[in-house]
Amino acid sequence: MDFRVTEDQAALQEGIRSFCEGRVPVDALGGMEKQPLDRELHGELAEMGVFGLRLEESEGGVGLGMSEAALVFAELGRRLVTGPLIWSHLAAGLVDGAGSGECVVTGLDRTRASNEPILLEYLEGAGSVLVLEASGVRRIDAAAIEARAIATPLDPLTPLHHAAALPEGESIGDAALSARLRREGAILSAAMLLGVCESTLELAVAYGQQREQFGRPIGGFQAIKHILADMYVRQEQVRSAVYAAAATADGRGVGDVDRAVATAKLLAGEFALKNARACVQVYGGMGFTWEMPPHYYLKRVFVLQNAFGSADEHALTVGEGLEGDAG
Amino acid sequence: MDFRVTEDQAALQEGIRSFCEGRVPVDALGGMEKQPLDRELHGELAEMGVFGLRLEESEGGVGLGMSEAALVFAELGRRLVTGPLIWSHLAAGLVDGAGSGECVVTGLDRTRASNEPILLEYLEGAGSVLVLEASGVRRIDAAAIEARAIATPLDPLTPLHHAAALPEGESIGDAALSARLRREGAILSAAMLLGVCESTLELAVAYGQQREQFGRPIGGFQAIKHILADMYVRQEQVRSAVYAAAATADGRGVGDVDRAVATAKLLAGEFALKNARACVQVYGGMGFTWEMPPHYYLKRVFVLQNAFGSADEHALTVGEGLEGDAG
Amino acid sequence: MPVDLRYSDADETFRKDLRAWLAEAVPAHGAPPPRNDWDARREWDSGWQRKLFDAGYAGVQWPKEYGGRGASLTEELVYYEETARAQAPYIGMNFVGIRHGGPTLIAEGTELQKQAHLPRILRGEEIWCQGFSEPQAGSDLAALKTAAVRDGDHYVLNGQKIWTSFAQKADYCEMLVRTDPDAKHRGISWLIMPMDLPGIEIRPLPTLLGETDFSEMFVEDVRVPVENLVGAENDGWRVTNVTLRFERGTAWAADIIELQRMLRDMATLAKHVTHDGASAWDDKALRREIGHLSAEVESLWAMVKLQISELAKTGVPGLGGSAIKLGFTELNQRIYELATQLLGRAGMSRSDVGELPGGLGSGRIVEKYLNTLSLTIAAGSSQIQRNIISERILGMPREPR
Amino acid sequence: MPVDLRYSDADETFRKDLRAWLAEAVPAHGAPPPRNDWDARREWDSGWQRKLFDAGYAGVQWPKEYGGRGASLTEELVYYEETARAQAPYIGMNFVGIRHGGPTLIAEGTELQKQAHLPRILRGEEIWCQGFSEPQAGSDLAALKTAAVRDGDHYVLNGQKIWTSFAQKADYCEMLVRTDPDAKHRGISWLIMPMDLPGIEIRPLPTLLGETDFSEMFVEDVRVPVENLVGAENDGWRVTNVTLRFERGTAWAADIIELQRMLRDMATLAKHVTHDGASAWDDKALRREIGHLSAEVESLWAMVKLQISELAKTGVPGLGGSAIKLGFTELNQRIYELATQLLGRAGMSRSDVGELPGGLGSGRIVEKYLNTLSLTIAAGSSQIQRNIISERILGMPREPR
Repeated sequence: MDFRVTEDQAALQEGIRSFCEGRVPVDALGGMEKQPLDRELHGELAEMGVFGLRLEESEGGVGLGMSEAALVFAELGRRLVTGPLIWSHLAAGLVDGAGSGECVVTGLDRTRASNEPILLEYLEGAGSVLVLEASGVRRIDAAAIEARAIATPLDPLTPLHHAAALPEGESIGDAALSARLRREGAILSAAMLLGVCESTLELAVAYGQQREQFGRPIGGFQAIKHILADMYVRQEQVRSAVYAAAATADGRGVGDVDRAVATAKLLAGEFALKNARACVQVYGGMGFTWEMPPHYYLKRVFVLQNAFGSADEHALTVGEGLEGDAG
Repeated sequence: MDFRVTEDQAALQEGIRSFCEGRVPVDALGGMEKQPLDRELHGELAEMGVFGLRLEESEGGVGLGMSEAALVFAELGRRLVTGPLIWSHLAAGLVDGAGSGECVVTGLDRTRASNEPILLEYLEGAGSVLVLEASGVRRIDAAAIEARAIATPLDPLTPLHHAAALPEGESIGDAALSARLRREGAILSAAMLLGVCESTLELAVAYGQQREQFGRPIGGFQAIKHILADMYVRQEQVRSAVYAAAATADGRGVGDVDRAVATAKLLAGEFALKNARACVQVYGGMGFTWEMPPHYYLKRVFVLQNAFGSADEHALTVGEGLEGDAG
Repeated sequence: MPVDLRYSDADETFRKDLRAWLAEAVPAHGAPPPRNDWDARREWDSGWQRKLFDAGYAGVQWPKEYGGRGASLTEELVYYEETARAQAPYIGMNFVGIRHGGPTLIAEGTELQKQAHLPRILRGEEIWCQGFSEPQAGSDLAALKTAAVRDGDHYVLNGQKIWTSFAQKADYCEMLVRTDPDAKHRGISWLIMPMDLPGIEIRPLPTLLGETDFSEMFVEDVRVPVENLVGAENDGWRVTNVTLRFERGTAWAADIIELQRMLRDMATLAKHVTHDGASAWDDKALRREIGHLSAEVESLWAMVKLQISELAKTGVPGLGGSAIKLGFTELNQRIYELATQLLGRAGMSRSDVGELPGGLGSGRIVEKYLNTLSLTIAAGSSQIQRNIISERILGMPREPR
Repeated sequence: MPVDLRYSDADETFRKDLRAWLAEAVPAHGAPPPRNDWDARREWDSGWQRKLFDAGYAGVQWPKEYGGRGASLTEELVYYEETARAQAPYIGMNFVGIRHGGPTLIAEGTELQKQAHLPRILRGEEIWCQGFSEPQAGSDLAALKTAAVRDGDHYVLNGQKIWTSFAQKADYCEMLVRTDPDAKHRGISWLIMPMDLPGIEIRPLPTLLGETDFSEMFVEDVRVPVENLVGAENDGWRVTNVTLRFERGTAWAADIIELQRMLRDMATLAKHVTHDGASAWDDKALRREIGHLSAEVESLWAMVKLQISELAKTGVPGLGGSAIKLGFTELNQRIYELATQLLGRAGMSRSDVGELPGGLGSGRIVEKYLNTLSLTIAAGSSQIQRNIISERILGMPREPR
């Protein structure tokens, strides 16, 4: 059993982290609003191996597993890096040019029937759209989709299009592939939510040390201390659950992979929302301004929470998993 | 609209309060454990009008309403007064001698089908048992029930008997009466839970002022302050909901009585539990001892919560009530 | 005379008339203008206020001599119920004047001040803004620094305010200033500052909704006539708190009613949203959860009524305002959070997407959720309210400073 | 070498052998004696410890030279998993010796102290109790007052302890005493106090369960030999914390596994409980709620593993112990509270009533719930843990004192 991040992994993580800090610093978030897809950034991420990370080296990839991908996506989430990153990563090896970043791929999870509107992230600039359905995976040319841009997406860094319907496209995989991609997408979105937990705690801690009221830093008051401590516990729960889900998906776990993934996605979504909300609260009035970063994280949580299965669905998966074990 | 406690009501409340403080002081709780029903106390309560409160004066009662009864039962809950008080109150006018205290009446709510065990409170010493069923109300001679005493009831002040089955008894009322008694029982148990909210907050406040750690009273730390503040808000929510339910049952409300009663019982049960738990936590280690009062309140909450409808049932009543209103 | 929640016959007559009037007036007033079209917003908000005034519904509880209705607190409650029911225009830019500045003048202003401002506020002719918070004085209002130095028959103001609402369009500002630099609470004064004086600079401060309802306000050598002082010099802290305390009883009434409506809307929404072929409302758990939230809203509504009964009888508001504020703002956040969760992916857009029944807008729900985040912060954060409850109501020792 | 949660072949061999042994040994050990029969309890607890020792399973991680198995941390984890799975006897009266006193001696004791106590603790021959808390030093342990004054080759102890577990039957007490009245943290020493010395008085302190596992302990002129000092004089605070920090990584492992089991039991219970003809498990909401709680338990279990991996590799435990303690104890309370709610009226009795499937006892569930209330208080309350996390891990300023 070895649950620690190894030196190699730490180096990978550090590489992505310093890239993000230089390329998309937190104080530049405002400038990235309502921008079309940043193709240059997408290319740089591809070069760093973000999309081809899990492809074999013979396919132009890096030959790593979900554990490493989770670490990388946590860093991307931590810095709110834009683009259909998870979909492009999932598409590597399935859609030509996805791994190398030449073809930007976005997607939609429609494995569960629902009457939700069809909303596509980063459709503009994308070449292909992956659609996961219970019966299999389809690929659609982005250009073939009739959709109107949403004027005010909740997350100003995630452009959205609304389509009344989707064209047929081509089938590129069966139900098993669809299930696997959905599982991997859930792990990666949970990883990005872990990044949100980390950055919101980081922000709240720094603000707590710096902001003074009643003659001392607000972080010295138990009211704030205890909010931060609860944020920390949640962050560590999410981290542990995400690492465990990724290891299990890599075949290096001890339990059921669906259960581990549902656990990670469920907790990551719920706790990232709580932590982002807590971060706004710690910032006080300033947390309610557009100028300060907390709101960007809160808004991104809604995007990630609504990807690859709802909280209710994942909770049910975990709960019903207990039944089989019983006795 | 007049939602304040009137002077007459305040006098009634004060009378019961000072009676309870003298007769069953909080530091005498230990001596009341595992005692059979205190007939003398029961008689004194009857004399104060606790049971006959809502009977007409011509029937030997006091001619008051649910609003007054709620105030009285809040005081009884506040001091953990023992005995099948709610049932004896409900039975006044239905079972001979209930109002005057000559016949002690206990009871059981079986309006909802379930496979819960049959547990009777204060069976020993009771003359009659009221049973509420969906179809009507039955009265059973207590002596006719075969039941074994529970050696360790959770609440050491509420003796319990377990019966495998109940004899038929006599029908004394129809479905409408059963529904009314259940509603009134729910209000009165909510009122007693309000009393628990009050006393646990009172205890926690006093302890917070007196107990010192780190060189000052623990009530000076925000961690404790904020627990107490949340207890206060919950207490006031319960108070308002209980008063509103009682007024509505008296025909002096503005909404649906079932909804108002479900609201009160639901919040009272949940918030009294939270407040009792918070009281234990504020007491710290001492809260975990038998010698200190908080645990008695916590345990009584379980008894009152499990009377006259579960939290789930009441929540559903309130939720489904919204549907009819919609549009 | 036992507890009675029913409204009096007079209240019910008032309700009937108001309801009939709203049924025509609300649709006639049309749709609100875009958020950042300030001229149109002022016109729309003021226009509605004027209509209320003309119909006799402005300042339900304000004295008749200043143009108010001079009615009872319960009539005010009926007013909130009926305007919420009719989805009448939000108080908007009239907020500070009607809910705060005006009541302060009624309680503490001179006859001249009352005459000059109250009727104009009621008629929608005067928009007020609030100059309380400062960058370094948020939760800790007593730390405010904006200085007012006496110079002949003027105060000369220098400093910076933040969270000044509708400053761009306001005519007057209720301004808290420091008149004694050596005192803390006892060195603060309450001034009426005309917004057209030289030296006032407004810099919009966009909220996380992207709107600019709030601003930073910089004052440099702004000369305010001494007669604009409300209450005594250095007594501004008390002046503010008296009003706040009176206000808190009913401050949240309109919002609580709105929340009751929202829960009914959520039932409608839940019937519309389907997953795997079943509607969300088919899920007993959701019905229970909404029921639970509804029970909490009902209890807060009852708390408001309890508070009002107390106030109506004794003239002294209870201390429960902080409890209502804390309870309401936290609950409000939980309810809208559930609503956005219920929207699922539709909640990712602030523009409406898909079709929702009964005129529900997914965008509106999401934006209301975002707005709930401000309420647990503004006007004393939840943390501050807990301190107040614990120290002032429960008697816990104060924080060592 | 990527993240790997799997156990090694050696771990799995250990598991197989242990599981086989437990399958026979657990039933053979019989049922536990009544709670307040102290002689029988000591015999039962010690007897089980002796059996563990004879089979080579006592002190899985303890050094071989003192009778331990000298195995790895992951084997210890396997030990917790398998003993929980087999519902092996609880550590009971051996708790302080095995989990706290022993590890402290291993880390800080002299060779003589180790030889004298460690093997006897492992064999169940020595029962230890803990003398840390005092009536005025609960959360604020540094305020402890029990004095130890040097007199020749003895310390003379005077003072009062509280929450001394199993004091009636203990042979030794790990005693924190004040050796320097003028210092705070730096004036405390750690002593091995034999419980048969004159001057020790034990007064049982019943818990809200009615049991007397804890006592107040009064010491009056108790003479403890100087060689019983562990670590340096006045260095007892550090001695205690070193052990606590090492302990915290795995302290809750057994309890978390137990909680996983409890959730499966709850699924069974939910299928049994019916309302209006449907089982509680038919209610999707309950399945989701239990799923949610289960996800939280799983994440805590993963945290324990992360902590252990860290410790195994670096030898230095992470700071996450407080987070696990806080997370676990709060979650534990929520889970048992849900279980008691599920019991409905059966939860009103501490004796079993009605029939529950799978050997579940309603009484046991209720009592476990009551016991959860102590865990958010003992060994640093949730409030204290939040302070520790905020100050020591996140670097927030300390409370002004």
